[in-house]
Amino acid sequence: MSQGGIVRFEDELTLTLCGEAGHGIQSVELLATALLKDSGRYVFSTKEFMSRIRGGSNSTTIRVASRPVDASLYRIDILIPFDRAALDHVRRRLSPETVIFADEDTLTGKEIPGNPVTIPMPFRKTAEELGNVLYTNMVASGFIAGLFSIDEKTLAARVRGMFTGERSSLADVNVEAARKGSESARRLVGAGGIAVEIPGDPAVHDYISINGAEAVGLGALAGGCDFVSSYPMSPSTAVLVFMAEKADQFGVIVEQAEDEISAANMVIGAWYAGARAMVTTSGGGFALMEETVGLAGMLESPLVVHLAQRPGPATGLPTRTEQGDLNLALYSGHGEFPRILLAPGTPLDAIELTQKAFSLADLYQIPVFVLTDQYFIDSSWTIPAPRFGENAPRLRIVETKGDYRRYRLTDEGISPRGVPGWGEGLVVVDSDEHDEEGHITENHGVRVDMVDKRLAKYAAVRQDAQAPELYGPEDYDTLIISWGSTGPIVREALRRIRRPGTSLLHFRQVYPLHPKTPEYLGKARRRVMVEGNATAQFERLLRAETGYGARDRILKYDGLQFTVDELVQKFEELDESEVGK
Amino acid sequence: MSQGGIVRFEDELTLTLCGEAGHGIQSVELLATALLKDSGRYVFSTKEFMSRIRGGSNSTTIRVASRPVDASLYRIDILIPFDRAALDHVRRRLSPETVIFADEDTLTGKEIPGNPVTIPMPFRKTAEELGNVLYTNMVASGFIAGLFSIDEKTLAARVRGMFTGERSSLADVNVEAARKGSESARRLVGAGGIAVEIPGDPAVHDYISINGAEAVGLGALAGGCDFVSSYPMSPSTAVLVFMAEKADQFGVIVEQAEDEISAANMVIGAWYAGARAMVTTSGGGFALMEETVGLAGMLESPLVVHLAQRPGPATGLPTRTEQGDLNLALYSGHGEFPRILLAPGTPLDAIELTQKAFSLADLYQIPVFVLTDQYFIDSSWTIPAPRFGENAPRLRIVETKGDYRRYRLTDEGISPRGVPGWGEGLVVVDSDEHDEEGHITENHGVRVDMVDKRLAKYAAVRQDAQAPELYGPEDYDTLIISWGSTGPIVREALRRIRRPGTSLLHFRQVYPLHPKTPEYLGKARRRVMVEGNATAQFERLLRAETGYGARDRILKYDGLQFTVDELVQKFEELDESEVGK
Amino acid sequence: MNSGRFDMGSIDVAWCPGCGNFAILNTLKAALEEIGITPTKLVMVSGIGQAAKIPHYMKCNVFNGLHGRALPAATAIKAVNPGLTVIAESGDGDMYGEGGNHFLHAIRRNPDITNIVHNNMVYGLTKGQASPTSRRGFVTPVQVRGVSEEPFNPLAVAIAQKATFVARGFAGDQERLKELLVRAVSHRGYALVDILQPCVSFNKLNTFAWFREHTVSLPSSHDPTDPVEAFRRAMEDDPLPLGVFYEETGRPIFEETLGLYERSDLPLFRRERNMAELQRLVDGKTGR
Amino acid sequence: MNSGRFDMGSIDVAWCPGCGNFAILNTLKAALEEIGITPTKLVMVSGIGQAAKIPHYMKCNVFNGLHGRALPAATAIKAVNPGLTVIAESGDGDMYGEGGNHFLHAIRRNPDITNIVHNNMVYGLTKGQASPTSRRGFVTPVQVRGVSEEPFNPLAVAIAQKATFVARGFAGDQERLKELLVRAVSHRGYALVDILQPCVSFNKLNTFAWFREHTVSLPSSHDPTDPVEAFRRAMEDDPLPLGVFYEETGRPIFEETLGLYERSDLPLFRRERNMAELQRLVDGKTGR
Ligand SMILES: Cc1ncc(C[n+]2csc(CCOP(=O)(O)OP(=O)(O)O)c2C)c(N)n1
Ligand SMILES: Cc1ncc(C[n+]2csc(CCOP(=O)(O)OP(=O)(O)O)c2C)c(N)n1
Ligand code: SF4
Ligand code: SF4
Ligand SMILES: [Mg+2]
Ligand SMILES: [Mg+2]
Repeated sequence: MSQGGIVRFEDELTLTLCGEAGHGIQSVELLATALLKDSGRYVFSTKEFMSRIRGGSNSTTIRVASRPVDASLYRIDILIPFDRAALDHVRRRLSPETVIFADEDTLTGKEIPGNPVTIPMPFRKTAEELGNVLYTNMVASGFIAGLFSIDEKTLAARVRGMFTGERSSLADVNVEAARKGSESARRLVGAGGIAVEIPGDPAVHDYISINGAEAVGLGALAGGCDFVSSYPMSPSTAVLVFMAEKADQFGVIVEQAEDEISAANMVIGAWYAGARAMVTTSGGGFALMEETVGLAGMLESPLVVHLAQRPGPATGLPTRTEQGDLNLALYSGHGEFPRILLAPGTPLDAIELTQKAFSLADLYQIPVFVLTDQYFIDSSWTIPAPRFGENAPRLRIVETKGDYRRYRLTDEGISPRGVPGWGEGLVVVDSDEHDEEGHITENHGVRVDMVDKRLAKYAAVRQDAQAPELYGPEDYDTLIISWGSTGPIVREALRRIRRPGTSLLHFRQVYPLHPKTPEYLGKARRRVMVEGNATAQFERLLRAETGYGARDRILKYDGLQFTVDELVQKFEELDESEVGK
Repeated sequence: MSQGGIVRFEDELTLTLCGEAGHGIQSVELLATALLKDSGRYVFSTKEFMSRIRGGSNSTTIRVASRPVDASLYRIDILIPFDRAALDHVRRRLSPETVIFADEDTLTGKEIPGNPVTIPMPFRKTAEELGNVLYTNMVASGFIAGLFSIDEKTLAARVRGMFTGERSSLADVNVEAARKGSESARRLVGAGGIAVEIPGDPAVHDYISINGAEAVGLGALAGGCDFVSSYPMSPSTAVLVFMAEKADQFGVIVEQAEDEISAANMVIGAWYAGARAMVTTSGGGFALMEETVGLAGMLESPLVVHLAQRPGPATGLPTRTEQGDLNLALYSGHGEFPRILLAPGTPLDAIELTQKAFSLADLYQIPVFVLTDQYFIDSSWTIPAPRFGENAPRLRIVETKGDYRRYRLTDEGISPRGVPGWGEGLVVVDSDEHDEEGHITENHGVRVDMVDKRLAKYAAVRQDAQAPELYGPEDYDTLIISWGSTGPIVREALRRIRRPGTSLLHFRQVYPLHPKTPEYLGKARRRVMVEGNATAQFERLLRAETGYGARDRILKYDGLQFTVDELVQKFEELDESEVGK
Repeated sequence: MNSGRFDMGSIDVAWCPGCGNFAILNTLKAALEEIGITPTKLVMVSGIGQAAKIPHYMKCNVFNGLHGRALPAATAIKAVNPGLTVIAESGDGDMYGEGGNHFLHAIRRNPDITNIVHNNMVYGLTKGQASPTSRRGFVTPVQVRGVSEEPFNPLAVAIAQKATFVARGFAGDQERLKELLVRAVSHRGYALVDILQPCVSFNKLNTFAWFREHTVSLPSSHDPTDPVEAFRRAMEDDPLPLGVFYEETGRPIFEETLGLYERSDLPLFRRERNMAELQRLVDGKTGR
Repeated sequence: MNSGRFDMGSIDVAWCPGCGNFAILNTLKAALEEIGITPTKLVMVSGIGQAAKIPHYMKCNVFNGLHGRALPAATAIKAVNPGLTVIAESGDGDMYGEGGNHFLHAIRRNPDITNIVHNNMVYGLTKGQASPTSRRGFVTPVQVRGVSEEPFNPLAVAIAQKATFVARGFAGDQERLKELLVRAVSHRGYALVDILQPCVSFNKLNTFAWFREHTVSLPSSHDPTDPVEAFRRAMEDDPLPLGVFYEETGRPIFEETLGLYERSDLPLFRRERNMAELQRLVDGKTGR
């Protein structure tokens, strides 16, 4: 993209900011994405950060394009590092095509790997001149705005919007900082050193910026969620925070429990009494809820679990990403009972599937999982504003009669659910094996009936499953298989390689599998798994359920998400090494 | 077995006692099996009981034979019910071949199903005459001794042995009660009403009576176990009690924790400091330990879990049996790391495998599970006294040097394990991802190395796996497959049907599978799973690991164990329905 | 007492003859009847254990959950439908052992529920191991050398956490127990009633006779509004005082602090999500 | 203070500049040095959180386990090798929230360990939610209406459970903190030191200045052997008293009650199973 002195970006560019925790990279990201969206650009941004509050090196990558983007690149076009450690932190992603803007002292000294173009830019220096090094991020934000020729009025308005109430006294100086940054960028653009010609699209005005956590939260609200109890744990906390923010507005009870066990049991209690309740948690926290998942199984209680995956075992890498909890969720809880596992790959997926999780849980009276991961939760997309429709979801409960029996045996295994205090009946639920009334029993015949009743639900649950999505030709010989958050990344990589006969089968529901799954898998001569874990957990599930495994596995478990260009390379390596076999 | 008026038992007989909880059936079982063993008979006994302390209806079935027996029958030859409810409780097992001995009033009134032979016998009446209805069980014990022509001296000595110390004043009247029972039996035998001709075998003098809990406990002691922390839960508590009993004698720390989470974390702490530690638990209790299983995974801590299965979900049927926790153990804990699952079917298995669990955990520094179930824990066998050898097991730890690194990278993934306070090094372990020294890290390369290191152990673990046991011809076309506690039952059923071309493949190690497993499975034209659960969990595992599933499934999940005659019938039904297919 | 509105008729009760649980069951039914609670508006929440079976023996709504986990479920049930009377009732092992953390933190929330604990100083259902309240020296098949830990003191801990109602009763004194239960259920906020309950099968140490000998009423001079006095009394362990140790009125209850019932007292199951508001929320995020 | 035997040299410490944790780290190292502990004989046990990272910043044996689970591990480590000095150290969320049940019951066992809690009244590592000790009204991204629960009172609960050593320190007063730590580590039995620790990133309410204003030394007249007095002091919450609230000596410690160290003080890893004895056990069960 650098042509004879001038660096030109026509369709898209990937911009990375990096620096210490607590130095405001996140504000730059928020401000820059808002401004870029204002200017009609499509933005996808994602971050990786350490498990610490200050110091260390974190980075945020913003991909800006003239058409929708929903995945990120390993390659960096423009890098703005706030200190030298940060620069070194992303050094593997640099190439001669990369342009680095940074304070002079960040660029000097040790050699910079990858031979990038370096352009000194006084971010910190300007901030210090304005009286505080903390304005550095504002100077950088202004600089980005300038690069994209965003006018200074819009810039100033957005900055001012960030400093209201108690903080309004800080508005002026921050506007000034941004302005100075913008000025430097314009000067550079004016001088012809760089040209950013990524046109805006007016349609983007009806779009929203949304991150994974918000999408899950909106889905929950749309699903009628009115009770959340959880214990903080990265990366799931973001959903708890979202729900807490909206609690008063939408009438949601949000309670931080003393531990995960309490959270999960509160949620079961809440459903019992007539709420639509959810926990949001991550690996180790979810592991503590397993007995309670079994409780939901036995009580036939609806339960929605948002499980934001991070690398394990144990504490692992608390702020990193992985698709490592599939087995954990799939086999959680002791005893045998149905469950559903959904795995969104896009914000629209997350809204739709989380909303659906509530109606499925309510309908089948079983646990439903929404499996996301740190990557998904912390990434942000530009998407069309979702439409929710006018009809509020209805809770499937009945007014009980005097002879109400909570566990009445029915063909499909579903018994009408009553709640205490509505109707003349009594609602009796029991974690022991129980009879139709809900009272404890040790009758062996009743036991068998109840096991069969619970498992009978699978028939309908399977019919109701989300079909996997096929991208590419129907008459594929090679089938790439992905699930959850990797979907958009794999999709773009596949588009880029344009290899004939290769399609992608992407799963938004990982369990139970849609009945057509074996057919899809069976048609392929060669199957390639793409998973963010070390043991190909979804492949194992496919093999157990359909008999079809995969010959090739592309697995990643270093704590980071796949990127499009990385996958393109893997697909190409794969082709070479396996041609003709 | 009843031939023209006289009831004759030549090789074996199955005797069932039933009555309320708290009415001493267990004492009859203990006394009778001891006396029968003394007289050279082989005894297998098993029980089923309700989750209550008093009342209800429980039963114990004792199978007595002139050759080794290790499984039980559904059929009852002799029934001694202590009340009418108890008789009704076992009514399905009665037939015209059954002889019932009971107090007159138990036999009168409602008709008895199955048309059994009924012989009034004044057990309770005699007890009342001796001054207390509580002696009923002693009269019955004497009666059983009399049936087997056990001499009164031996009987009196055994009874006296039960009343020592504080209770010695009760010895005389109990001896008298037993004598009266014995007398009635002898009278009956003398009159030719019944003939029990099951010869004793002098070899049995070197045998011991042992139940599943004792076998697991002995295995643990043999494995060097010196620390047990657990929270009571049926049916696992029996092992905790056994270890507590032996604690002083063998220098074992036995601690009842405040909850399962504490128990499991104590055990990990204990291994860290140099103990050989174990938890004993059951379904729901184990579910609470899952996060800690992940901790063992990350710390590379040895861990031994005795998991005594019972029916779930949740509280389920607390005192019943099931093979329902295979998936739970297999996928417990979040994150990816190796583990081993052992599943004994006989007391010798349990001794050997539990002992082995400690050395495997110690060698590979991973969690090792011993999967039993309520049936196994509460059944009792006559087996040759095991020999332990003279060599105490050695803990695989090293004296640390100053530059000791707990997680030194090695080819096989195993790093020498030090303990704090021994040597000049420091032992640093961390539930976060860590470097070789054990200190927290977020380096992506180190992360990958550490995941690979942990998973690398699988290579050796697999090679070290217990081979499945083949019973029957090598050139089978039908392969019956079982695991854990059902083994001996399936084995006997198979012997009885004598169907050519049918063999049994029984697994004492269910994960990882021995490398020869696919070969065994692949050779069969038809595979039949026998499992004590509703969803064929082991079949699922076989399918995921080898690609081979089973065409037929014989599953039981009513809370009771399979019996030999029940399985014979299932095998026969199977044959008929599938002939020629 | 077999004709009250909470009676189940002739059912099979799994408790041992002579067990202290029967007295508690009967007294509770009488107390609830006296207060005038309706069975359809009562939810009995329990864990697992002998005591925890009590809801099955009463005509009412039942949530018989997991061992140790009655309090979180009860807190949530009350929060979701404050019109219900919610009682969380279980054994000492359940509430103070497995459920200890919930005991600590439920108190802090001060939900308007009653927490009744059958304290038999033993694990009954699992056949006689020590419970957190077992006294020193108590020998069991697991505690073969006798219990060496300091017994858990539920009343002192509850007072230390400022529980708004803290009382101890005795199953052998049904008259005063009923009085305590009436006060506890009527109390607005979290109320703890620890009930000394003889287990005739597994606790041969703390029998009816033992409890009679080792308990005493709190003096009428006792001031239940003084936490330090309450604590002093709670630390007395021979004889064990009976009565209301501590009571505080007027503290906000959990359900109130949620803000959800300020504008409407409808339980959650009668409410609907405001979809228009939700649409406005996302529309507000566009550039329009 | 950068030359002591517990120093790690120049390492990357993940705490925020100005955090109260630094003072605690330095004071602890100094206290341990004063007592004369050897790094190879010291085991620092922690959970997860900012405070829980402290073992990584000291030269010693480290068991950095799960969030909330330091106490069971520490209790076991000490029981298995009583020759080690064992300190369980973590944050307020870790010890009193997730780990609350272990806190309750570890105290009852009275193991000879020291339990140090960095009480910053907030969840630091997870970015500023309320902790059990957060004061009423504290607003956070999750507690948007402000904390409404009664704060957890670790000292009062520990005293109610008869912990044998109960103290409160302040990170801003290192001199007295060191004294407390020396006494706590030297104490034979379970010792709790709750340390008020300002979190400069997430707790803008309870700052260094706030703590200075809202704390006071226990009067020299305070009698630490009187539990009721100790409790009365522990209930005072503004100002918060600092010092040793309660101390009891001579109570048997957990390791002693196990019976394992009566005949030998060898740690478990130096012992061997008596196989002959085991053989005798089974042989005794035959008919011979
Ligand atoms: C998670 C879990 N752990 C253990 C058990 C086994 N269990 C059932 S009841 C019980 C203790 C009962 O004691 P307590 O609560 O005092 O009630 P009691 O029977 O004495 O009335 C235990 C340990 C269980 N059901 N679930
Ligand atoms: C089982 C589990 N739940 C939740 C978490 C997430 N988590 C890590 S630290 C922490 C709280 C930290 O607060 P505190 O213990 O007060 O320590 P601080 O950071 O304030 O020093 C939480 C909730 C976790 N690691 N494990
Ligand atoms: S075991 Fe004890 S507590 Fe349980 S019912 Fe029997 S006497 Fe009562
Ligand atoms: S977040 Fe708070 S507790 Fe953690 S290091 Fe920073 S200032 Fe200290
Ligand atoms: Mg109890
Ligand atoms: Mg904290």
